Amino acid sequence: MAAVTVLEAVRGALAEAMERDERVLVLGEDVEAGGVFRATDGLAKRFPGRVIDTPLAESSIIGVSIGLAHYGMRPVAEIQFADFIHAGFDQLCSEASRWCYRTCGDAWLPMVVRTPWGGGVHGGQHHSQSIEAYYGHMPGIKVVVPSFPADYRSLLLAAIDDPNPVLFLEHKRTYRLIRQELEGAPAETVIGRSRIVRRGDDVTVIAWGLMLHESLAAAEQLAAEGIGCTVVDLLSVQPLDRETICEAAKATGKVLIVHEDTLTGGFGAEIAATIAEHAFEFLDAPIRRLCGPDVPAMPYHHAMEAFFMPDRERIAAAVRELAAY
Amino acid sequence: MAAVTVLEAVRGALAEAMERDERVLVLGEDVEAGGVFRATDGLAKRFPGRVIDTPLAESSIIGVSIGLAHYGMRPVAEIQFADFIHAGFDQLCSEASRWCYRTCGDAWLPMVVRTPWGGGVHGGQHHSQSIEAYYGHMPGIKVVVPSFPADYRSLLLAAIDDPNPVLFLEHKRTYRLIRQELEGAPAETVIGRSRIVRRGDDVTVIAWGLMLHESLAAAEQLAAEGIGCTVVDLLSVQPLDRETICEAAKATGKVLIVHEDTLTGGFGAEIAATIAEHAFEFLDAPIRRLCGPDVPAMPYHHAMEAFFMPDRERIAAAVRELAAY
Amino acid sequence: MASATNSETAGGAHPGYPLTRAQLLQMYRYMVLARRLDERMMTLQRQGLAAFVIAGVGQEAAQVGAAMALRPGVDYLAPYYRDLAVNLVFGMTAREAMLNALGKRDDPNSHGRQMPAHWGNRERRVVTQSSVVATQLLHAAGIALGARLRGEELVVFASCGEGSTSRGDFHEALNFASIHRLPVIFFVENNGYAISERTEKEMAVPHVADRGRAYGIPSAVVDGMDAVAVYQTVKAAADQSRRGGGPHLIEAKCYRLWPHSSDDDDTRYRPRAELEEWAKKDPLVVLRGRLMEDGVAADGELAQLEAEVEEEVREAAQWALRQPDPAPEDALGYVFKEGG
Amino acid sequence: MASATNSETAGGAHPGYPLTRAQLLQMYRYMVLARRLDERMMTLQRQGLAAFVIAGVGQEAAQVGAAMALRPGVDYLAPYYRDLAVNLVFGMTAREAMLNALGKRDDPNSHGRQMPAHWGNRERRVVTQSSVVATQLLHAAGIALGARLRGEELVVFASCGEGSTSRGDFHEALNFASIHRLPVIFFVENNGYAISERTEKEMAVPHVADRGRAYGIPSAVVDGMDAVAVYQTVKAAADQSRRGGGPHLIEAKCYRLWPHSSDDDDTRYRPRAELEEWAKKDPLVVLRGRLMEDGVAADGELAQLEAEVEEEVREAAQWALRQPDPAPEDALGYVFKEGG
Ligand SMILES: Cc1ncc(C[n+]2csc(CCOP(=O)(O)OP(=O)(O)O)c2C)c(N)n1
Ligand SMILES: Cc1ncc(C[n+]2csc(CCOP(=O)(O)OP(=O)(O)O)c2C)c(N)n1
Ligand SMILES: [Mg+2]
Ligand SMILES: [Mg+2]
Repeated sequence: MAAVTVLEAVRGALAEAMERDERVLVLGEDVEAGGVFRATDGLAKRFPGRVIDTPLAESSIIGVSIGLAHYGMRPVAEIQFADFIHAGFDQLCSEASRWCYRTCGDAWLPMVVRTPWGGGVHGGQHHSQSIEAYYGHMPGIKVVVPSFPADYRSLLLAAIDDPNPVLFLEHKRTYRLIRQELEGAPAETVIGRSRIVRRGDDVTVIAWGLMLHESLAAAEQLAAEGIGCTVVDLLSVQPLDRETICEAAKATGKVLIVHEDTLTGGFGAEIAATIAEHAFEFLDAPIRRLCGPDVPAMPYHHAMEAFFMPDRERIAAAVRELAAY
Repeated sequence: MAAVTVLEAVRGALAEAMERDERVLVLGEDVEAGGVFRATDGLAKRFPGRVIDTPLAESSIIGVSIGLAHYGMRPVAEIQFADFIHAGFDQLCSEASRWCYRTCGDAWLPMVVRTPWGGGVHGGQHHSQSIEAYYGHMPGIKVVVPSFPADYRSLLLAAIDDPNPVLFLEHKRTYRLIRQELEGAPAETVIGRSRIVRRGDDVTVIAWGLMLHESLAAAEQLAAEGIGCTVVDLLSVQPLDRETICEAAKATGKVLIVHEDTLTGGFGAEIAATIAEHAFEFLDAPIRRLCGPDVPAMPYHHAMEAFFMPDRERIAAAVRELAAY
Repeated sequence: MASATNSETAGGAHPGYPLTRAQLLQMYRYMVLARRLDERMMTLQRQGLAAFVIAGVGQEAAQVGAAMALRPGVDYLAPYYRDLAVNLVFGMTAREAMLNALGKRDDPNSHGRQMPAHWGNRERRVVTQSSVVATQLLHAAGIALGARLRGEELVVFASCGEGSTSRGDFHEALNFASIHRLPVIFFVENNGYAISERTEKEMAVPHVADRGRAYGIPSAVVDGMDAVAVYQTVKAAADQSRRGGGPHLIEAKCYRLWPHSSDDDDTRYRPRAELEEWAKKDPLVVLRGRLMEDGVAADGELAQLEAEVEEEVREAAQWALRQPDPAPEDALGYVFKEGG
Repeated sequence: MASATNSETAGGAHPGYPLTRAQLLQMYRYMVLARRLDERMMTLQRQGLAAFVIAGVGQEAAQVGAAMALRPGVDYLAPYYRDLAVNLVFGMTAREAMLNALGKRDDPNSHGRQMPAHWGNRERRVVTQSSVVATQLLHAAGIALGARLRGEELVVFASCGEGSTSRGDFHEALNFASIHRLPVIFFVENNGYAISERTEKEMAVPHVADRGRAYGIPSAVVDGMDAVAVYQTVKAAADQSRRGGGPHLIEAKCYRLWPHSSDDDDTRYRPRAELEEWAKKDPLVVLRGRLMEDGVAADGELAQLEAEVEEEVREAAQWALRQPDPAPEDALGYVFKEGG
């Protein structure tokens, strides 16, 4: 079997889920024509009536999905860019996240919202955003952030099977950039676990999406310099795998958290706080965060975009500093 | 001068601002009749045409305020309950927060959004929410969370004078509960500063809103037991006063952060992460967070509501544990 | 009771009515039951035994008329907080209503987790809702789409107040439902106020029903103080809708005879004379009068029915007060559905 | 140039036209300028010199016709990404347009911080906008309310595509503006597609203009391929509106002759024959023909004008390419306004 891209893994998982469960349907803007990233290419033809173009209205994409899921379907909604999900914030926060809780389990919502997030594609302020901090703070909604194609496939299938709302975040810069042979690759099948993808003795790096790949590249480079990195692929924001995170932090006593999102109030804060509370005695250095700067959003021009986004060089530099601490 | 309540301080500041600046106007649901908490009582009569009832539509309350501010007015919008602001999330996040940044200062928005937040009034899942973690993660928007009437007054005036969007959070349980003589009381006039409101040697407690008052009550009780607390009134979420926070953390080496909002991804995480990075060498104990449990929202029944919300007893217990660490 | 909630007039309609005698009595009974429950809840609130009440007083005709035109067990409800009477028609008992009002552990709607009047019962096809107004209209569209895909013949009844039609979700729901010609009855109870704001502050058109024209949705205005008229209008629309006729928008003109909620002081904004004028059209009084006038029932029979309801409500309240409260730690649990 | 953008026909209208000869030539010039700029930008994109282009090709008549009916310096624009031509009428130069397309440091719109075609210029009264469609309609309502409160006579021109009218913010903006009778011209450029979705997927009514009926807003459909007709319609509405007539909704039926953007492959969803049919109605060709037929200008004069524009655009692109890029650390700064 040939290596597949992130995009192919997503597309394949959608087809697989639709094939095996009639209740699964796909809805969103332009999904019938295949979607702007082509994630739903071919599905409309293959599954007639089960791929539904919606009006240009995100609150309704999510609100209608809630109704579909409550009724017993398994909607997989696509929000064209993560940046446009915010009009559906209310439907997610006030409705979807509380559905099961507020009925004590009498009602529940097997629904998935997929959306491309992240920068690096000259998308400017409204096509580059990281949204995990906002939507990872809604108990009742699971938030998944895979990095490797095999996990994209297995976790998307798990998300569709899950009886709860799952926000499935797809890093758009990695869609065609990252490839993996699915066969034999480690693939998480349970939502809520992180994975240690590399072990080293000096510094622990925790990341997700494109930053995970940049972190791995930095780790490779650092290994040549004699600095060993433990790298954690977060995979899930909600539920948060505190155990794996703390285990990895304890292994080196020094932690660097990397994310594209802006620093203050970004999800890295939760990871740092978790470690500062539950692995405190093992720490040998301040917990460092390498993140986007505290500006409202990623700028368009590539020079500024590159300045905004952490990359392997800056990650390596931060690790070196920590290692020397 | 007699002591005034939080509500009276807010109402007074609104009148004061409208009196001294013709551009100031108030808009929101039911504000002409005085608002459901009576914060705008009497204003419609006193300032005809400048207190505007809006349709029941939060995105438009915020979107219209953006237009008003861009034009040169100084709108003070009221969102009836913080829980209902989410339909305006997009207007705040995608528009208001980026207005100045995306034009490199060519345009800006002198607007305020006031809203009552927090629990303890049997408001159930949609009249009790803490929203500072969501909206404190939007560089470009200032987020203010006072606790004492004098700060409510001075910071609301500062917010109205500010050329930037300010989200002004009013803890609804304290509206009539907390009183203060304004004269002689310390009053922060600059948005972005925290204040150490009590000094003690053993443990630092950081809180805001109702929890600040509960923390002070706990500190009082603990003092009698011989445990000294340094208590920080956060006052501002964005900008975050890292300096005062770290100074207070360093003073005792032990930190407890208290908030009503649910734990994971709550704003306490940012405070903990800040301390774990910038005051690490001074820490003598894990950084503790005492927060609402990770359930979607505060339940209605008073027994469950009380279980959800931290209070002086649980704060005292957490401080004792830290002190003994 | 169940048989009379069926919207078909199997036993033959009463002369001049689209309903049988039994159904007409049932209709009146539901309205009285809703009223007595609201009154009792407010008494409990004043006694400090309930924290909050939001009532449907003045809207019983609209609610019962509409609900009786539907098919409990088949059709879905996506109601709003004032719709106690709608829920009664769909099977909610007086005891359950009281459990809900008191936030008791065994309240089937939310087990004390939500404020009172936030309905929800999966088995009865009542969709759980939040306090955020108008969101449920989109859920209704989604359910209707699901039913269409599965080939189930039903309608979804989605209600809200006139103020709530100002929200974006109202637009998006009507737009979505009309594009897909979904079987949704959008039912707007126009009670003249959104808390303190009169309808003119919510829209520049005279009728909520005018809003339907933006979507090509057949829209009607009906006298919401007249239960029978509401029944007829909703019945016709629902019958069309369930057979593929697409969504309908129905505006029931009624009036909120009480303040917005137990927290509200309506004297701040509502002219006393206006209230008194409308009180004369109290839907219970109107229907009672008509039933007597048209020979459906005699005063004695109705008085008997009222006494029964009174007793039912008294008993339900007494019973509910003795039921267990949620335990503090019941705040935990059911964040996620297990298995599923 | 400025004088001709004035919407008054001081010098006397050309026979059969509501505009002077100079204005008609100006109208054509703006349309040609917009077209040539779009073409040049797309060339730069194909050469790898620009990252992204989203063009108004096919919508020039709608845009120029509408903008020339407004008063630059007085009226506000809350435009959307395709509205290059609207901005040209309001004073944007070819050079500025090129700076914007290239994300250059000195682009007055956003100095390279936003994607191209996200307009904004406070002095020219062009409201900064995001990529999120329809949000600007609410900003327009707010500006109009501000102007009303201050007693300034103006209109706010707020435009969007037909797909964008599906969003809640569209509803809330029209509702708000109609309640307060605000001077807003809601101008919808219906180009038949929202990326790949045809209008039928966005609404169940034949015309966007039908949506205005929900708000009691006077609404009109106009041939958006005919610049003069658009001018007339918008002029009449704007004149009414600025004098207290409340908002108007105008739908300009036009066509997107290009793919959605430089990232889009429209062959996946758009029938070639349809495109060819519409290409025959190219608004530039139509206006050029009419100007010649009606004796406004001869072929030579128009060819001369076209050559001038061609040269202007070529020069602007060359010039802009040489202008400085933002420095990496220009990503920082202006998060908050100081002083103010
Ligand atoms: C989104 C939202 N904003 C504000 C509120 C507060 N609120 C509760 S009821 C209400 C008025 C609703 O009026 P209407 O829709 O006419 O229904 P009615 O109460 O009159 O039946 C308001 C503003 C809310 N619940 N949800
Ligand atoms: C809220 C939001 N959702 C999705 C998008 C992605 N998007 C950009 S343009 C577009 C289509 C807009 O169609 P229309 O309003 O008809 O304008 P047109 O592009 O045809 O001029 C979409 C879906 C967006 N920009 N904003
Ligand atoms: Mg009402
Ligand atoms: Mg379009």
